[in-house]
Amino acid sequence: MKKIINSPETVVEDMLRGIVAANPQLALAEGMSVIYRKEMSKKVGLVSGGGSGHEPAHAGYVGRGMLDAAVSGNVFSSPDPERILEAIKRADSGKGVLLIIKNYSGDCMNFTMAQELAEMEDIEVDYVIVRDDVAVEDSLHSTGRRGIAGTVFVHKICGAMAETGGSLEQVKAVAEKTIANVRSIGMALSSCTIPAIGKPGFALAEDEMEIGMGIHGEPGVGRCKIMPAKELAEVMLDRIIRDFDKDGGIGGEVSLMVNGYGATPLMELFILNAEVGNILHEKGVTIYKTYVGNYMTALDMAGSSITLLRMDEELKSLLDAVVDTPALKGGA
Amino acid sequence: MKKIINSPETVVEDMLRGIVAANPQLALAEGMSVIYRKEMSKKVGLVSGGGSGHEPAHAGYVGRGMLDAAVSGNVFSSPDPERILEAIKRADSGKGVLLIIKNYSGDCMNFTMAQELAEMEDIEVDYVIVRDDVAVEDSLHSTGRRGIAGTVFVHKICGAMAETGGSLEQVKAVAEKTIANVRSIGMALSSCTIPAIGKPGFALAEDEMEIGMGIHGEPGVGRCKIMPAKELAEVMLDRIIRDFDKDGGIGGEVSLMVNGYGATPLMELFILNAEVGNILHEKGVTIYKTYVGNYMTALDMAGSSITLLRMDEELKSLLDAVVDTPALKGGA
Amino acid sequence: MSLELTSHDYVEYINRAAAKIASEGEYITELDAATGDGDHWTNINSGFKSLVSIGDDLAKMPIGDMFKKIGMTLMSSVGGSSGALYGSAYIAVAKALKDNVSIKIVDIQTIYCEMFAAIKKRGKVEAGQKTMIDAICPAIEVLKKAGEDCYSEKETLLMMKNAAIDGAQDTKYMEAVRGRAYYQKGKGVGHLDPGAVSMSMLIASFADYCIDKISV
Amino acid sequence: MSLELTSHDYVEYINRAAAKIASEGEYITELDAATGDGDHWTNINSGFKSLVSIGDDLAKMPIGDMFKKIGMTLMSSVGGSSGALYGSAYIAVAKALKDNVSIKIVDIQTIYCEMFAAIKKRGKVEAGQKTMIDAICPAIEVLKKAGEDCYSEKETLLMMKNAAIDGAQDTKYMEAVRGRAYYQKGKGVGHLDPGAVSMSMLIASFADYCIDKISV
Ligand SMILES: Nc1ncnc2c1ncn2[C@@H]1O[C@H](COP(=O)(O)OP(=O)(O)O)[C@@H](O)[C@H]1O
Ligand SMILES: Nc1ncnc2c1ncn2[C@@H]1O[C@H](COP(=O)(O)OP(=O)(O)O)[C@@H](O)[C@H]1O
Ligand SMILES: [Mg+2]
Ligand SMILES: [Mg+2]
Ligand SMILES: [Mg+2]
Ligand SMILES: [Mg+2]
Repeated sequence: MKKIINSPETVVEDMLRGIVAANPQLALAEGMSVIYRKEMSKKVGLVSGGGSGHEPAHAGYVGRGMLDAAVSGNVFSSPDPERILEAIKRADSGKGVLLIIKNYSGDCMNFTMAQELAEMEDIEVDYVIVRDDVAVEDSLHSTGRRGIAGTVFVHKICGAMAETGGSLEQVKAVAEKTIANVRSIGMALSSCTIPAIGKPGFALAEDEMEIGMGIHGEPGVGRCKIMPAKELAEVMLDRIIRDFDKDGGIGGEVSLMVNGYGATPLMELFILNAEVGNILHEKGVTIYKTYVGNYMTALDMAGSSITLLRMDEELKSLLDAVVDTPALKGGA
Repeated sequence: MKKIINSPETVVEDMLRGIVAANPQLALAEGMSVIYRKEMSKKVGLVSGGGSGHEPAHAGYVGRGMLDAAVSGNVFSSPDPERILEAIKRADSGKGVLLIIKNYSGDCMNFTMAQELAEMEDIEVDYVIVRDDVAVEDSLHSTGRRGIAGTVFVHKICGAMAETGGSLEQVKAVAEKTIANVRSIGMALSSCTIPAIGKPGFALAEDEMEIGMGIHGEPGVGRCKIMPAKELAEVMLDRIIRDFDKDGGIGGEVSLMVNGYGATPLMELFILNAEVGNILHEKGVTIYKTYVGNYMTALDMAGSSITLLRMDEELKSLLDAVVDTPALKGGA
Repeated sequence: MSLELTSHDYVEYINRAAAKIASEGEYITELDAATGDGDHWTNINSGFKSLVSIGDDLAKMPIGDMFKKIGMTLMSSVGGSSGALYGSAYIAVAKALKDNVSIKIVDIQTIYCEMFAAIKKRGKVEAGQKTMIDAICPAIEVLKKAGEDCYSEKETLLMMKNAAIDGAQDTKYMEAVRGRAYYQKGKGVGHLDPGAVSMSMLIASFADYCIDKISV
Repeated sequence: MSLELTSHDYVEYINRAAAKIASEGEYITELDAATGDGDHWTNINSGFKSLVSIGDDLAKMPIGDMFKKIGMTLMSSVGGSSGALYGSAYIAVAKALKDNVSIKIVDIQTIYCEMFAAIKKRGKVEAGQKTMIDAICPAIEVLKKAGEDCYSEKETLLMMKNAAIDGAQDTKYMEAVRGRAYYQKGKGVGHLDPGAVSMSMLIASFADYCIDKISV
């Protein structure tokens, strides 16, 4: 394993120090792995988090127009309820707090346990669970779909809604609307290496890739030969579009995120973006806004995910609202 | 070689399509690999460019507050004078154009040839050459220092100066001032793979890293065992500080860029940033502003560079000016 | 001599269990890498390391407080799914045994029944869905049966141990419904569940410790 | 028969040279990977492929125009340092031979002298600094000497070829002053300069072509 780290045991702690060092407007709740805005806002609080290794998620989205606090667990491990409670407290200005949870067993359990603890302290807490990964069958009786890069859209849109003074109920409603309209699919060219383990989680042959990869190096749904970017875009989009078809179709206008998993350079993401754009264009779908970059990563995994969000006027104006966070800035 | 591409021959073309697809405010001069602002600004034009493979540099810095046009050569190969001339024309609104060149033989030759061509067409063109890499001895009788991530600071500061209506002379002066005050040093954990070649340019053993790495996979100045982030930060900063010492010292206040080379995840960059911040703090140096991310990459190389820019009041206000480009936004 | 464990004894067991877990790093990691994200061993190992580090304190606590402290410690130091689940499990045990002054053979059935119920509730799972409870469930059945059929304590403990180990092995043929293995094409069929395997190791260690204790 | 090449002949040489370059991909790439960025072969190869593709047009042009077109084509299709340098070199040749109707043995000296001067100027280099001109420089010396000493055309061409090849080999012991090898710790000492090697291949191909031509 080759990484710029001090030791596998201290990666999360060291990283969090590095984030606040680079962003003096943020603070770190020592020993709690919670990063929050120094200046507390008078609005519904937004908290997200989960295992580390997805940088810039989630601490990179703390700031005006997005989250109020982010809580980090160990690499790929959900943070415990105590830490999540700390994040809730850092985000709560009396208007209630919404937890934005990515759908993983661990996160769901720990975040809802934290909610119970917070309610015992009279903090109003509600939550939404993002489940955008179409590689997994959706179902109420199982774990259901994972939450992946689509979560960033939920952060952005809820953040804008909260910033305009929306109530907890309203913020939750627009979160649910976003969740209902967002779909993602991932792929990997290589595995990632968890620092504490020191070697890649699985092996892919020199000419293989895996479709339906999540953001923890969990095996995907199908291994196949690597293919040209154009074909890859087709295969990935096809899965998303077929899923939209079960729910009213892709519609006329979407926003697009081509997300890198950590070790894939921007050059390749832009190439994929060009092909995705072409296909959507051919299908008569307008792209409202495009995001290309590393937004929700899986350590040093090479690969990417594609996310589509069906747009309406409300989502457009919320997506366009100004943000000021380490990872998203301006009219992003 | 595993990459998300269509074919090695078309990577640059495909990527440029992807960049404009994601950024409707930018346009591509077809066949010329030039990306420029659709809306031409009435100010001194700023052009940069060079070989591809350094994304988001340089097209990602085209926009309000930074460049007017960026020209791309093949991967790691300087663009030819004709294309550079095209970029100059796209940037010229009659107030003259400044070329920001990274110091490589190829770029210097091709950009100055383009300058000659432009002058034949009565466009006023001047240029500056960025040479921030302290791994290389500086000298007038040789190629001298390479231009690496410090170039982004030059883009940002010149862009802000031009936007305020500065003359070509003034913009050039502030560029030279920035160049005189910026120093960088790189390191690599792995080589990168040029698509047309299909295999890594060199090999590093499982426990080796290379200090003084440029951004083209050129061999660095010293190979050594991998070391903890704290030590790495010391070694890298030491080279920069010793170089500042030859020229008045590091001073009391710097801006810092911890740049990823393409395959290194943000987690590791933040860890390095934490250590760099600690050392500067111990030395009593204030950090005015910190940038952590992939700003000047070398394809899929794992590694990073550290850049320090000595600050004064003028540079501070220019660095703080609002930008709106694909890669830098807001009060970045 | 019939079984009667103090807090001090239970901490001795924790130390043994921690050593066992520590020694199985590669095996458990590989199991989780095959169907999950590969961190189950680091999670559970760091949890037991934390318990060992507070062993002196734990040994001095009343049984109920000790279990609660174990639960809180695991919850905050294991992380992930298993942190929440082990945390909930031990806290449930703490409630059930809050008035106990020692742990006898009958209490063992209570312990595992409470754990089973707490994990089921927190994890929204049933037996047979390829999770850690599939190591507990057969152990409980054996304990119930042994109680009815009047086996010796030693026999009971041995049977419990084997049932847990077999239960973990049986997860190989189960389809995952919760947890990460669910994301796999084959729902993890053909692979052991890492959480069930580590749970079976803990149950086996406990059985071994108790047997040693009554064999003295 | 003494040497006299038409544009058509020169294009024939270009085709041969392109084939030679195409066949040396791995070798040249490795040389540039050792001291530079590994792209010299792809650069130069794509340039000669472009020349081959416009061969029919080139063959019909007057000598001067042909050289100019070659220069412009290389400049825009090779890229990098070598594009600018080869471009400048051929454009300089075009100027010097603009009134020529053919290329004779005396013109060869002019060609390489012009190239040498143009590259020196554009690249701000001197002979002995580990660049492509270190293949041209010894070739020019041989041509001058051969002119004075009245060697046969064939002898002259053979000597030129060998001098270029030796010149490229000699770069092994030179320290780089310009170009990427300069960035290396040892300034590239111990490694051949890729640009000098490819230049020597082109000179050697040209000599071979001319020898074939006069041997018919
Ligand atoms: N909902 C659940 N209910 C019961 N057990 C579960 C559940 N989800 C996961 N598990 C157990 O947790 C184990 C994985 O634990 P671990 O790897 O530590 O956490 P994570 O899945 O968060 O990485 C699985 O093997 C399974 O036994
Ligand atoms: N300033 C210069 N003057 C003369 N030749 C040079 C100069 N810089 C580089 N070269 C030649 O160019 C060769 C490298 O060409 P190439 O790899 O195509 O370009 P780049 O260095 O831009 O990647 C070197 O081996 C050397 O012979
Ligand atoms: Mg995990
Ligand atoms: Mg090059
Ligand atoms: Mg796991
Ligand atoms: Mg080269």
